[in-house]
Amino acid sequence: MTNLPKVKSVALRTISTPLILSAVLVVLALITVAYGSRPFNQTMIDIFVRVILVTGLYIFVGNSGVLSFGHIGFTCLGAYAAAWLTMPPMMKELSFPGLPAWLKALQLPYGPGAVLAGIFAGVFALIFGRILMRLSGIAASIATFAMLAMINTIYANWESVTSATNSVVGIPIVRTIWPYLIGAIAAVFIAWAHAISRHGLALRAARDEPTAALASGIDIPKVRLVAFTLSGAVMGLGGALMAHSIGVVTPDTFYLGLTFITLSMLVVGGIGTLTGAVMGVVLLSLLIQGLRWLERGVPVGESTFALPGGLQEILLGVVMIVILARRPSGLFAREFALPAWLGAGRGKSSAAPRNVPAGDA
Amino acid sequence: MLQVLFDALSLGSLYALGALGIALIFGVMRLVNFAHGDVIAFSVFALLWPSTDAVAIVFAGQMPWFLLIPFILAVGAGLSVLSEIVVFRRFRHASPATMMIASFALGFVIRYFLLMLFSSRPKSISLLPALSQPVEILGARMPLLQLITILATIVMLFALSVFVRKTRFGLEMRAAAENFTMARMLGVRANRVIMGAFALSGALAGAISIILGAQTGTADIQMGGAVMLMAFIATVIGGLGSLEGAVLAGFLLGAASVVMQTVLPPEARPFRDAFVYGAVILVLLFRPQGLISARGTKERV
Amino acid sequence: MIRTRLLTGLSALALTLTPMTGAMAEDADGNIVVGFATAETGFMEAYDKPAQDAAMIRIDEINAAGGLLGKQIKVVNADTKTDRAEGAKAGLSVLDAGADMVVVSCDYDFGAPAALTAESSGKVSFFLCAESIKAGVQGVGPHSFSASVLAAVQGATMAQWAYEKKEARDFYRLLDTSYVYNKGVCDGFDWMLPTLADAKLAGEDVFKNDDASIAAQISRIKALPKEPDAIMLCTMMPGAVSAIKQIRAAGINSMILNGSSVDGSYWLSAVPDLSNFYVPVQGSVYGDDPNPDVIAFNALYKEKTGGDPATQYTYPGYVMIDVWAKAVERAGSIDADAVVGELEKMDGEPTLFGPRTFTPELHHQNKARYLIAEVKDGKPGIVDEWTISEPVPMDALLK
Amino acid sequence: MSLLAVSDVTIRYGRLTAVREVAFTLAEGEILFITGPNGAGKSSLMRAIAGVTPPAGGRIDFGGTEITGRAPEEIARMGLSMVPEGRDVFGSLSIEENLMLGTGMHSRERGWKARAASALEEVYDTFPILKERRHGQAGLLSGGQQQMLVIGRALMTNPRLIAIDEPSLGLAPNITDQVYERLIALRAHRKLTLLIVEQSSTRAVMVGGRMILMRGGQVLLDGDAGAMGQSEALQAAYFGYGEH
Repeated sequence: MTNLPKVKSVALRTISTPLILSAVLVVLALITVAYGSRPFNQTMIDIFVRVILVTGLYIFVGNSGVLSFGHIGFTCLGAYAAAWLTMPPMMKELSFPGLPAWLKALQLPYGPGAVLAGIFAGVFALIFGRILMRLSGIAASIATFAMLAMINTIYANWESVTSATNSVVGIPIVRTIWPYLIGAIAAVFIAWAHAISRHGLALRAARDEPTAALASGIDIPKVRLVAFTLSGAVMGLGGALMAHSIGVVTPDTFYLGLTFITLSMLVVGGIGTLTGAVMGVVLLSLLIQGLRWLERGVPVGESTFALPGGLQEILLGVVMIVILARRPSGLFAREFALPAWLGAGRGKSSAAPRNVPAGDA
Repeated sequence: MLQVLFDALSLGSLYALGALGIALIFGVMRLVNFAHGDVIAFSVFALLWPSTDAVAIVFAGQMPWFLLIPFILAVGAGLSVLSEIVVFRRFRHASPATMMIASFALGFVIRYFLLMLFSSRPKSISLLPALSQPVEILGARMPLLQLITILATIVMLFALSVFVRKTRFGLEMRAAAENFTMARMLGVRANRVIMGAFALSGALAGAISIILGAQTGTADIQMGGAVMLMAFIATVIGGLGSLEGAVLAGFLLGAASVVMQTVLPPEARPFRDAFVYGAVILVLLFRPQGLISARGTKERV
Repeated sequence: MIRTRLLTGLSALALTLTPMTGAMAEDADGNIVVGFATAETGFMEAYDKPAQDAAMIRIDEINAAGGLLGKQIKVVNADTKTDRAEGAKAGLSVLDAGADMVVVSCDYDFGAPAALTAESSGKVSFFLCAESIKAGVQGVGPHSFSASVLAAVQGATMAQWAYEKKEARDFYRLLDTSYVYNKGVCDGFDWMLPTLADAKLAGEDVFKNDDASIAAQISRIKALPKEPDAIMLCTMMPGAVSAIKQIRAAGINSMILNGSSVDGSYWLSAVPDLSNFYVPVQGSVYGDDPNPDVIAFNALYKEKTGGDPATQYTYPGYVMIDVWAKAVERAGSIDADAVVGELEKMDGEPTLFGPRTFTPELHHQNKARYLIAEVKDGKPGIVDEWTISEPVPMDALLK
Repeated sequence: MSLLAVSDVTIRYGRLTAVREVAFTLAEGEILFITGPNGAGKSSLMRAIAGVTPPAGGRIDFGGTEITGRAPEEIARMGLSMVPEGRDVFGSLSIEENLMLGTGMHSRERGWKARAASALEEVYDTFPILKERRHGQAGLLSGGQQQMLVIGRALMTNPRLIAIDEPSLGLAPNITDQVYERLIALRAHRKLTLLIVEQSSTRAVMVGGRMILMRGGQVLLDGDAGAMGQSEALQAAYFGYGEH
């Protein structure tokens, strides 16, 4: 076997992508802290949670090319797991009488709670993945959608463990922005590490040329399962942080609405690239907030120019269609990477913001 | 027992019509049209004069039924063709994922357009009230509408299969569905075939909106959603692109849902949908290409 | 035992929610600020807006009469866009604008995020018309109230009224499992039924609000040996219309009882000449309310908004500002804890739409005077008035 | 006046140039073979002519009007009928339905029904095997039969030029003989121009007519098939001897 490309050098060559993306997130966080108003702070928290969700989705959909509708189901698992782990025992007695006694007595701080919730979702992703990963193409999309619908129906009716359609309340609310920033950066680096790992490369090979990949001995269901499980775990982590960002969860928060918004952000951003995932969230979220700000009324001269109510969603839909028509493979079809002369040297860089001195020579 | 059969048939016909609408478009364009549910809602609202106050001002809805039905079918077909010309024509060479998200975005635009015009409160309309008085068939009592739905669906399915089998346009559509480029090399006009498929699919959506409107008596923005989800699943189970498969799977899903509702013990009944979705996964595991796989759609190595 | 468990639960909840207690921020130029964090667009707009208009009427009345504690009431609002995440932001922005009291969405699920932000800033919050037990102490915190009546009271009222006034003996319970409000109504019914001598449950079933057809459920009702005297239907729009239509179309003519969610005449044209259908309401929108002040209010509402109130969910908005203003007058200040103290002293406080009672454990109504509206040949009208003999106990509410 | 004129056509897939400034003309009634090793750009050229992949540069004229970049259905309607590589048969349709598809473009003209019927009869005479199984599913035909079907289908469009891409692909030699024998008979019977991509140059030499040899996306030789038959130039071009 000729020597494998030393993993270190592959890592070195591609490290600039996650670094730049993390830098963008850090800059956003600094702006928020400087700007200081609480609603804007909450907006940024939502953006970071979305980054975790879309990056999680990218790990599977981006690398495997299989369009999964089911991943928001894992976000639901993560959110409720976080509720079970971090709510005060007294509240759990009221909302979740059916929980095992040791779990009701337990009350963890949100950090470890979120990580455990991610693992919990990852385990279920492994179980479901083992069954679903043999499928591919549209059959896989529908099977994952059926899984989402099944999780939603069970969580919306299992009175004693999820208090069904009742809102679950009492989840400790975390208003500071830093845990969400850490979560988002962690998700970006997990996605990057998986992408350049043995599994990631094999999976992308299977995505681009299934027959060639099979011929060269790649066990496609297995590498897909790895991505599916990891993606489920990250989505679970996202779900947990989402629960802590609002403090109240119901099953239908994690259903079709969130599924399509998350998928849309990934596709508009660029389905095949990590940059597409993160920047898709950032741009679309800023677009949404911009339209909402317009709707609330912008003082132009003395009169305020305001969009009529409800127009914001219509404009959002139209803008998404135009972007998809102009750039079918998404806005960021190529990764942010530092240009060759900085020694990171991997392919032409797209509009890489140079302001980041990510020294990695 | 007969009652369960009729219930299953009427629900199954709704899903079958929906699945057919999706399979037609997937056939010619490999596009799963998520905006289909919103075309249904739009066709019903087209009967009303746009107003946000609670009471619905029935505008076109007062027409006698022989004018009303063609009107709704035309509205559905019109909107569907319009969406093809304005939106989907630009996505001819896009990947299935991009087209799917574009169709979702289009559905989003239609839904919020309706929301702006009609506000979110469901509006009640008495659509073809004559259909709701009960009728007795072989011991099973049910509203006349249910019987009409089953008969109308069977007639429509028969008419459609004759159209697809016998007419030249149907032949061109089937050919385009199997191999789009080759069909064009024989002079088949791509845009005309695709617009035809969208028109037919829109008309089917109109048919569903008549049945749903008459059955529930309300025009609600999300009314298309639930039927569309099941129809979408039926299309895939039936074998994507195969029209017969979509119809068969539509009826099967309708029957499964009704049977589960009657068979399951009371405390398991709320989980009915979970069992139906579980069955969907099982079917896909054993026959990923669907019950009746349309020959052309399998990727050739 | 339940009391102690509940109180410790509250303190635990309060602890987790008050990372920063907001100072009693009165607006810079001295007037009192009410913040509306409600839905101006999206699905909930149709339910929030009427109640908000009613609240504005009461605010205008108070301002016209010299304001509160000598100060004018100023209003700030933020749109939750019928979205939970956006709800939290709306709550934060009205608080930043100096709101002393935060009014949140009608439905508990959409109102809770904003209410939680108000609670964590130590401000009083009011749900416009939420009827779930969580809309208050149990679901938000000690400073949160609901202006409406618990769903369970509606279920209990209809059961007892049908039993006493219509001699209904065997009931059939049909629950729509899609929304928590419906379960609330049926919980009240379940609590009341055993207390009614020789009344029995002929059967029960469930369905989903967006089911295209409930044919299977109807077949089961028709299979009963005797048509039930009354069907306790626990559902809401839009599925309610389809369910009622299908029940009557299948030839079942037993009395149908439902919660207030189907009040209003706007949907009746979908079920031509519907009869034997009863709904509890806090006030009548049909112009035949026994209390002339309500008719006057409806006229004032029509003048302000251009249309009669569509459903009785308009009225809680008016009651909310009414009781809150009284509490502020009595407390002599808008300090949250003082106002809460005054509110919790109210027992049978008279308001335009029936007496209101608040206690430290329950910032909601578990007993209220309801008007009974009957739909006869498609025409709605008030036929009776009823108050349940004893309030719905806490454990039935928290089931 | 040449029926088909290809001038300086260049075709690129991303950064790969498959065909570089190819030019040739084809007169009415002529038969032209395009031969050359695999990857010489033969099929890419045919797809460009049929309008499936528009060329990056150059121009194509058919019957005096430019067809570069026009939609395949318009080119087909002008009388240029393409039989692509791999015999795309509509498997889910019956044989007769496959054939009738070709007549769709003429459905506007008067009396097209009669002409279609006679064309159908003519195809059945040329390929009797198709008549026996006319209502059977086309997908069940053997390779040779499918080749006959697609040629018959192209004939049904009443074309002025038939372009066939690799008719002998995957067929046993005796089957290929039958196919060619029928093709020659057809051409004699009705004024038809043939453009055939054929990998084996010996086949082209046997049939006669003009031949073009392509390699690496360029035309190396263009002349009478018979004369070129033995010349070393053919071997040199084919196997790349003496390539500096």
